[in-house]
This record gives sequence, C-alpha cells and structure tokens, in this order.
Amino acid sequence: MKHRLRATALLAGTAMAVAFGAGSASAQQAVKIGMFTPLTGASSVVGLDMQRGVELAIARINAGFDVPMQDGTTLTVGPGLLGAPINLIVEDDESRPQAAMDAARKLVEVDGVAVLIGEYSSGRTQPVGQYANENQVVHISIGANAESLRDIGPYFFDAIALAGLQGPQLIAMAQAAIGDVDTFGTIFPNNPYGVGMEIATCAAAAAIGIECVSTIRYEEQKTDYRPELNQLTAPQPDAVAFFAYGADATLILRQAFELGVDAAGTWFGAEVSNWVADVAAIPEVAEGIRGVEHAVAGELYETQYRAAYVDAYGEEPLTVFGAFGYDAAMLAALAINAAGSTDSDAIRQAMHEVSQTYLGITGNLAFDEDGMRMFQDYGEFIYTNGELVPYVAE
Amino acid sequence: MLQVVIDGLIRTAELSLIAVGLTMVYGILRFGNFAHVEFATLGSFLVLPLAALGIAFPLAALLAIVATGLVGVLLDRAIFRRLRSAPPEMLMIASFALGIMIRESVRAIWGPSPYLYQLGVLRPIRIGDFGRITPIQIGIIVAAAVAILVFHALLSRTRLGTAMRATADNAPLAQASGINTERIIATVWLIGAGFGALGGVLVGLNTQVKADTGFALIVEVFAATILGGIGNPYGALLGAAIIGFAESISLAINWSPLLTWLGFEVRGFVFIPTGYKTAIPFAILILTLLVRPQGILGARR
Amino acid sequence: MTEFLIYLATTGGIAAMLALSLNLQYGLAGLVNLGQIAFFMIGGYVSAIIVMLGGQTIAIGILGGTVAAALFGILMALPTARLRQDYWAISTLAAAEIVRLFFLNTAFGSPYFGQAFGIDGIPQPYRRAFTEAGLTTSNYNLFYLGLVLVSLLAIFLILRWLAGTPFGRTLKAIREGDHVPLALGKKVSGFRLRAMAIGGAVGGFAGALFAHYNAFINPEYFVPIETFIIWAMVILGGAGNFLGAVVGTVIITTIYNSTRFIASFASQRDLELTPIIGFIFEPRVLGPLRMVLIGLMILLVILYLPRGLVPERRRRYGR
Amino acid sequence: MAAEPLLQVRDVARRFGGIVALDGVSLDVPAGIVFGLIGPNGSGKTTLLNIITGFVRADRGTVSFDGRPIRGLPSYRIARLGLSRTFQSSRCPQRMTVMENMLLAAANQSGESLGAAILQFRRVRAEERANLERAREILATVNLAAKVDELAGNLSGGQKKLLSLAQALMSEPKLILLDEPVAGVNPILVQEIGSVIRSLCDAGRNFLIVEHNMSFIRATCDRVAVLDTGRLIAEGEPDEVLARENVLRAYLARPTAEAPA
Repeated sequence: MKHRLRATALLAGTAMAVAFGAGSASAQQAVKIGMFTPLTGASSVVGLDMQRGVELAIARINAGFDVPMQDGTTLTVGPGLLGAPINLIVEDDESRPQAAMDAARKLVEVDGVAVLIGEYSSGRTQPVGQYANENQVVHISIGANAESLRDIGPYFFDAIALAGLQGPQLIAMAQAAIGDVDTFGTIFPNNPYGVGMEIATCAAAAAIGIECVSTIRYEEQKTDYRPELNQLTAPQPDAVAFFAYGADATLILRQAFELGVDAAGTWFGAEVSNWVADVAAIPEVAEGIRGVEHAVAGELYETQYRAAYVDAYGEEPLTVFGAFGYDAAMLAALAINAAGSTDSDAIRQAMHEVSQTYLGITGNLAFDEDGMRMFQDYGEFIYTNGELVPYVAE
Repeated sequence: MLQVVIDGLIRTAELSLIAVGLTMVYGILRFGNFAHVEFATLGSFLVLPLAALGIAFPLAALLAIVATGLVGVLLDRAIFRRLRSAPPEMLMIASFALGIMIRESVRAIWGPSPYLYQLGVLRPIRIGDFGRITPIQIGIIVAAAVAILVFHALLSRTRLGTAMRATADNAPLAQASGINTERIIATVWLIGAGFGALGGVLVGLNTQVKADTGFALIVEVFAATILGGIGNPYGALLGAAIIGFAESISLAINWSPLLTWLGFEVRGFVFIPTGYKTAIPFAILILTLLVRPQGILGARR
Repeated sequence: MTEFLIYLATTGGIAAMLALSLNLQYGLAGLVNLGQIAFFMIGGYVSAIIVMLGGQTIAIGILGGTVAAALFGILMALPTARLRQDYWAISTLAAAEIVRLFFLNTAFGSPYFGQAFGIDGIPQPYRRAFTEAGLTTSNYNLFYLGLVLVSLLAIFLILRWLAGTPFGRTLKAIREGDHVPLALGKKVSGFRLRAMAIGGAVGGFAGALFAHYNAFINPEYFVPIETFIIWAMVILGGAGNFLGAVVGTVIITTIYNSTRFIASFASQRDLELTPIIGFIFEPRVLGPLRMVLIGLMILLVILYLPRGLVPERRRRYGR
Repeated sequence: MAAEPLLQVRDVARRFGGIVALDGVSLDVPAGIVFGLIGPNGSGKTTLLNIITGFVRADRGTVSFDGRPIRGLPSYRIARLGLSRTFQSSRCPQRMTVMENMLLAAANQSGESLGAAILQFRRVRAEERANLERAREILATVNLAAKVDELAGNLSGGQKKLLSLAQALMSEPKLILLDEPVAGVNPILVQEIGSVIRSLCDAGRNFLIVEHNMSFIRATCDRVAVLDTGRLIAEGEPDEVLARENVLRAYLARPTAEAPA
C-alpha cells in the first residue's frame, strides 16, 4: 500500500521536483559507475545485451569474485569496491547522439560517477568521449571501433580493437576459402563503423593487388535493399565483405537469398554474431555464410560468461557485445580497486596496468599508449543449422 | 534488367496501396494526412496477435486490415472531425503528431525488434536467366492488383462510389444534393486506412514487420500521391509506379559507357551511390512540384 | 547537478532559438516548414568547415553558417509562390533530407572528415583563453551558457520587434492566405522569401553555436524527428507568440529530461511498482511513451487550446 | 477629346477546361461614378474581376487602367497602381484586429522593407502615426470606430464587408472593385453600406461593384452592365437596363438566380 501510494505520487507529482531530488538523495559512500546504452531505438537489442554484460560483472564484484589473470592466477576483488557495493547507474541513450550526451552529462554531473562505460556505436561514443575527456572522467567504450576514436585523449579507453584489424582477416579468409580472389565487393552500413570498415577492407585489399569493384553503403532501417544488392553483384566480385546489424542483416540476407545471390559461397561477414538472434526465424537465408567474429567462444567465455548469462537472463547472449561490456566493467572495477580511490588520474593510470594483467573473457585486453585495445582474436565461423560454429577451411 | 522490372513491380504494388488510401482522404478532406503511413505499420503489427491465436494468415490479415480501417474511422471521429473548419496546416500538424503517437505506441507495445510473419521464405522462381521472384512476391503483386481492381469497380460501378467521387469533387454541393457527406467521409477513412494496412501487410510479408515501416515510406507515398494528382486514385497508382521504378532503375543504370563516351576515364561500373538512394524520390517529388504542381493526372485548379 | 542544469539550459537555449525561428516562419508567416532541422545542420556544418578547413576565426565561421542557412531558406522559399502550402510542406521535409544525405555522403578533404564520421574536435570560442587564464571547464560552460542566453535574448527581442513592424504585420496577413495581401499590393512571395531567410539565419546561427559547443556533429543529429520536437515546442507554447516558443521549449526540454530522472529514481529506490507502472518504467517502453506523450500534448493543444499556452497578443489601439 | 475611361476592358476571353467563362467582353468604366456589374450565377462576373486585378490570366484581350495596359501584371503590382478590390467572402485576415487590418492596407509603407524597418526607424514611426490617424477617420465613416481592437474574425458578416471596404479605402485607390459587398448582409446594413458608397463617390471615389442584390444596385449605381454566359448583353442606366427583355430572360433562364426585382 505504501509503495503504491508512493508510486502514485510519483506519477502525479511534479516531475521536476521529484526528479531532481532523486539524484542527490542516494549519495552514499558507494563507488558509482555510470553506463549509457541504447535501450530504445534502432540499437536496443545490442543495448540491452551490453547492459546485461555490465550488470553481470558488477554483480560479481559486489558479491566478491576471483578475477582470472593472464598468468593463470586469480585476484580476489570485493565484496564491493572501497568498502561498499558498487552503484551501477544505467541511462538510456535512445540510439540518438544527443540523448547519449544528455545521459552522459547526467551521469557525470548529477550522479558524479567515477567511470563512464558505454556504447558500441562510434557516432555516439565520439562526442561522449570528447566530453568525458575534457572533464577528466575515465570513459571506457564497449564496442565502438571507428578509427577516429584513437585521438580522443588520455581518459578514453576502448575495450574492442579498432575496425582496421578485421579487414585483412576477411580478405585472408576469403582467399583461403575460395582460392583465387581478384575482385572484392563490400556492403556496409552508411555509419562510422561501416564506412570505416569499407575503407580498411579496401585498403588492405589494394595492398595485395585485389580490387574493390563495388562498395555499397546502405542506409539502416529501410524496407528494401534490392537496388543495393543489384549494384553489389553487377560487377560480379569474386568475394564480398559485409556487415549488418540484426534487423537489417535479416532483410539483406533474405533479399539476397530471394535474388539468388550465392551468399554462402562468396560472402564473408564481419562480426557475424550480430544477426544470429534476429535471423533465427528464417535461418535458411543465412545457411552456410562464413565470417569472422571476435573470438569470444573460448572456455573462459563458456564457463564464466555464457553459463552465468543464461542462468541470469534465461536466454543465450543476444549479441557478442555483452561480453565486451562485461570486460569493460571488470576493467573499470579492477582499476578502481588498484587505484584505491575514485580519483580520475589514478584510475586512468591503473587502467593501463590492469589491462596488461587481466584475462578477459574476450581475450587479452592490453591497451596501447592511446588506450586502444591492441590485440583482438578474430575467430572464423560459419552459420549452419541455426547457429554459429567455428569454421575450418577445407 | 528483368530483375529491375520485377523489383520495380513489387515496390509499386506496396507503394500504390498506401498511396491510394492517402489520396482518397486527401481528396475529400483536403489535407495531407501525415499519419496515414502509420496505418501501414499498425496493420502489419495487428496481424501478429491474431496469427498468434492460431488464425490462418489470410484471415488474420483481413481482420487486421478491417481493424485498422476502423481505427481510421475512430481517429477521424475523435480528432479530425473536430477540426473540419480548422486551417489545413493545423490538420497537417495534428496528423504529424498523431503519426508519431501511433508509431511510438507500436514500439512501446511490440518492442524495438522487428518481427517476421511465420510463413518462412520461399525459394525464388527463376524467370529466364536474370529474373527471380518468389511466390510470395507474386502473391503481393496479385493482391495489390486485385485490391486496385475491386476499388476501381467500387468507385465506378456503385452508388457509393458515385457519392464518394461527388464528395471529393465538391463536398458542399454533394451535401446539398442529399449525400450524407459525414458518412461518406467515414467510409473513405475506413477504405483509406484499410488500404494503408493492406500495403503494410504486404511490405511486412515481403520484408519484415517493424515500427518504422510506415515512416520510412512517407516521402515515397506522398511523392506518389502528389505526382499522380491529389484525390485521383489512378494517379496515385501511376505515381507509385513511377517512384517504384525510378528507385530500382536509376540505381541500376551503369553510367560508365556514357562517361567513357563523354571522354572521362572510367573503370568498371559506375552507379548512383546507394547512399543517395533515399534522395531519389525526394528529388522526383521536388522536380514534379516545380514543373507540374498539380500532378500528372491532376486537373488545374 | 548545477553543471547538468547549466548543460540543459545551454542546449535548451539553443533549441529555443530554433523554436523562435520556426515561430517566425509558422506562427507569423504561416509557413509549414517541416525541414527546420536543415538550417541547424547547415549552420553547424558550414561553420565547422569554415573554421577547420578554411582556417578562419570562429566568429567568421558562425557568420558563414548563419548566411549559408539564410541562403538555403531563400532557396526553400523560391517555389512557395507557386506551390500549395501542403505541397510546400512535404517538399521542405524532402529538402532537409537531401541536405542530410549530402553531408552524410560527402567527405571534406579526408575520408574521415565528413561523411558518416561527422566532424569532431570542432574548436570552441575563447576556449584557449580560458585555459590560459587558469579557469576550469565549469567556468567555460558558464561562459557559453551566458553566450547562448544573451544571443537568445537578442534574437527574441529582435524577432518580437520585427513582428510589430509593418513587415511583421504583413507576414501575419499572409499566414491567412495570399489573396488579401496581394489585393492590397503586397508582394507576397517577397515577404515569404524574407521570412524564410530570417528564419534560416536564426536556425543556422543556432546550429553554429551548437556545433562549437558540442565540438562534434554528425548526420545522426539532424534526422527529421528533431524537426518535430521543435514543432512541439512552438505549438505547445502558442504559435504567433515568441514568448510562447520559449515557454514551449522549456516544457518540452523538461519533459524530455525529467522522464530520465523519474526512471532512475524508480530504479534507485527499488520501488515495488505495480505491474502496469513497472511496465511503463521499463526503458524500452518509457522512451517511446515520451514521444507519445509529446504527440498527445500537441493534439490536445490543437483540439482544446488552439492558441497554445501563451496565446498571441493583440496590440491595442483603442483610446 | 472625351476623357479616357478609368478602366478599359477590351475583348477579354477566358476558358476553364472546356467551359467558356468569358467570351470577348469589352467594358469601359468611367471615373466619377458607381458602376455596377450584374449577371446571373456563373455569368463570368467574378472571373472578369479576377482578370482585371491579375488573379486570373486572360486567354486574350487587353485591360488598361488609368491609361496603362495592366493585363499580365502580377496582382500586387496592379493593386499598387491604385486598383483596390475586395473579395466575395471578405476574407480579411481573421486573426488580426480591425486596426491591424487597416494599417496593413496602407500603401507605400517603408516599414515593410526590412532595411528601412531597421535603419529608418523614425520615418517608419511617423508613417505609422499618420496611417493610424487616417485609419481612424475611415473607420469612423464606415461606423467601425468602436471595433478598433476587435479581431476581424469576431465581426459580424456585414461588419466584415465594411471592414473590407474600409481596407480598400485605406490604400487611397483610384478605383475600388467590390465583389458582392452586401451578399448575406441584413437589409438595414445593406442600406448603410449603400449610403456609405454613395457618399464616398460624391467625395470623389470611383467604384466598380459586382452584386446580386438588385435593389441595392438600383439605389447605389449610376450605371450597370449585364453579363450572361460570358458575354456583355446590356449596359446603361440601372432602371432602364433592368427592364430590358433580354436581361430578364437571362435571369429567368436560371431557376436558382434571383430575378431582377
């Protein structure tokens, strides 16, 4: 009864008074970590997955956890950080850059978070990164990997390697799989990630004498991609590099299938796990498609992440980005733990140190001097019978 | 090239139904209903719960279309009827707000991820060497054609059709000659919103069901309507064909022979970049308005 | 908290300029511009390009962005003489999308400058002076807020004064149709052109201020839905009254951001909410519901309060 | 040499689609009188008015005003030459007050140009003051002085007609074209409008009036012309013209039209 009254008052009461009172009311000693993630809008599936990954890591630290280290040992952290449970505050950024900035500002300026975690979209990470850096708040991006992120500044870290690394891998995979490749086609979304991938892939191709004969950039969230597919296949490239987010991927793969494109034979996808959940309703359109994905399928991933995720949320991980969110949150906790305070500069320096020793579920997270992840294992996968399995070239 | 024709035909089928619905309401109430495209979204989503109840798809689709038509009538009663004497820009803004409400309500209820009708994907049928079409797509084209023909018969052969045309031509005169114009308006909303819903179901059938389906088509649909001449259903059909084919053909033209002939050094294929795809209907729209503002089949006022 | 309010006031102030600009076009001249966001985009991009590629000062950049957007306003106005209002409205939507697609697909110099990447590292006015004087980022933010509010006040006063001049009076006549003003010897197309130019200049100026404040812009900031939010501000506040546009901006900004606080309040206090309220507070529901709420408010205002919260004022001449 | 007529229409024709609206109409409107243009519904009166004032283009023929050819000029230019008109449904801006409507109508306002509004501040203010005075005088002559701050939309039908007339006067035109100035107005106000027009004419104003109300035409006009199906069928003194057989027949042929009473 009491709760209901309060909830009613909440709805009826003046929004601002209640709202602005809320932020300062919960000021305890707890370390605050802020997360902005797209819970609504076009990227909301990935956004939810990233939130779950981060929540998993924070829950573990709050309960006390033996964190695995690269040298085979473990480091016991927690329960909690600096003597109190971590307070994780998650804000929706609506898949819009302006709302991402609103959310990040609120987290830093109202909640006073020690570390900002967020986003896999480079377009939304960039302005927040700039802002956080200017205000000397440590910001860890989960999955944004446009090349332009490198220059943001000393307070910015990236838990995923920049896109450039994937291009050569796609080409190598195509060469190994179908032998003689002279021409390449690309089909990527017209966003910072997609265009970055196109540039990186075609540059890597040109370096070994392969020509990009069609470079298609498509607008996301459209209802028809047939003209794009027709342009892609018109010059008959030997192999095609492609990427799409879940919903778009389903449509593109479906329309390619209906147009009789030999995607299974010639297409090589980047970050293919992005659409596995979405394409499940019509798996035949993606049957046999090969591609690369951040290698997150190791034993550590299985035991420490996937099992716990299924346990907590009752379904398989939605995308690969939840695992990167988990690692980003772990790094943040480890760095605060090592720094012994919430001082930004101390955290920033500790971040470099812990990244060299922490054994992430997505692999080795060691940062270079710019705070960019240096190593990234990309595994080769094939989509068959409704799931992604490691691919071994014949 | 055959494939381009097939693609254009499919696109025309989807666009024309939505555009015909828009042009009917436009013709009678004299305002551009920006919420109209959301009837397509709503219709395509309403199929989902019905299909989940185990109702066969064609019946579920029919029920969803009728339900959307009724929603159209209700919205007219609740909102637009009160604004009959308001200036048209007020109606446009009201409809813009209403469109957002419908779209975002759908998103709130069904969530952000797209859905697929559980019909599976059918293997394409090969036509000659270069064309492919799936049975579902043939069905889409046939369904659109049948709907248009039925509508044509209704408009030209029935008393209701005559009354509708009379009301569209001159509402006060129609009223003076004994036609219950409010009832005609309600009928037009029912049919218009229903046509929009059918278009949405067809788009959903061909692609996927998502909250942005309607809004992603708004300029195409308006362009088709204006191209054909407001209030003219046959014009809307023609406009839809022009837009549908313009998108697929203009992106399929390889400009390299022309450029080579003009003396440019070109390698491989040269297409209009797909990054500009959405600009094509926009550009056609603006050009039409500049050259022939009353539309191709529209009468000069 | 204060910092955040300063931020909200700054972005709100910039949004209010857009609302004032739209109020001039719609509230005064009756022009249904559904592509208002294009002015904002052109102002921001042109200013950033002038400063970063042209090596000019920020003041020249902002001026350039303002002028470019004004020119675009004139371009948009050119067909008005021939087009019906509803046709014109949809073509403004189209024109704004073409502008967005242009910037989305065009690289300026390097492939990473422009295109989908947008423009990052846009310089901020007097930023270095602040750092050299040993002042903090908070000081700078306060300075920028001041800059925005002073500009807003100036724009507000200028536009309100303009509305009272014979020029503004003729615009008000035009909003109710061409025929009477034409019969009274007013060159209607010329007045529309000038209204769009001024509206464009104000919108472009706001865009330039935003670009230099945010230090980053990309095409995602300028999608059509943003225009709708500005429309909501104008309709809610009361078209035709410049104070109304500002009031509308304050209300919409507050709704937009307070829902964020309510949600976090609910989750922080771990309220045992009833199922329905709990459902509403799920972010995937709350986000769309916010837009539904804004749409509903517009509809209610149109139906029951057609002159908005702050109705247009009548100038009195009676003795 | 006889004085040139103020408005001269020669052989003007216009078709809409397949329908002939005007079929070679010629008309002279001299200065110093109230000229009436009558005819049954659909006879082309309003089309002629629209062609004269530049709102509709003629297919052929010439129109000259005050010795200048004006056919093809945009309507605002024609208005600036001193040809002011009102509209059938008297749509003066409804969301503006009576006084704003009046001030709007003043010709040659330098404050309408942006540059002058900013730079010639004083001049604009002086003009406004003068216009305000004149507007008050005119409003007094049409008995609207008490309604200065009323929104035009709140006026009665007859008052709106008066406001349109006052607006037309405000621009100090050489010729005023009134399109149905008393349609739908109550009989008492009809008389009042008639006497206002008469006294204005005596004070040197010139009028061309399109109207259906025959008693008003008889009482107000010095001369009338009759249009039927796009042709001029009669012209002369009102009483004489309205008694002509072909005029009566034109009206009687149409069951819905008001016969000359």
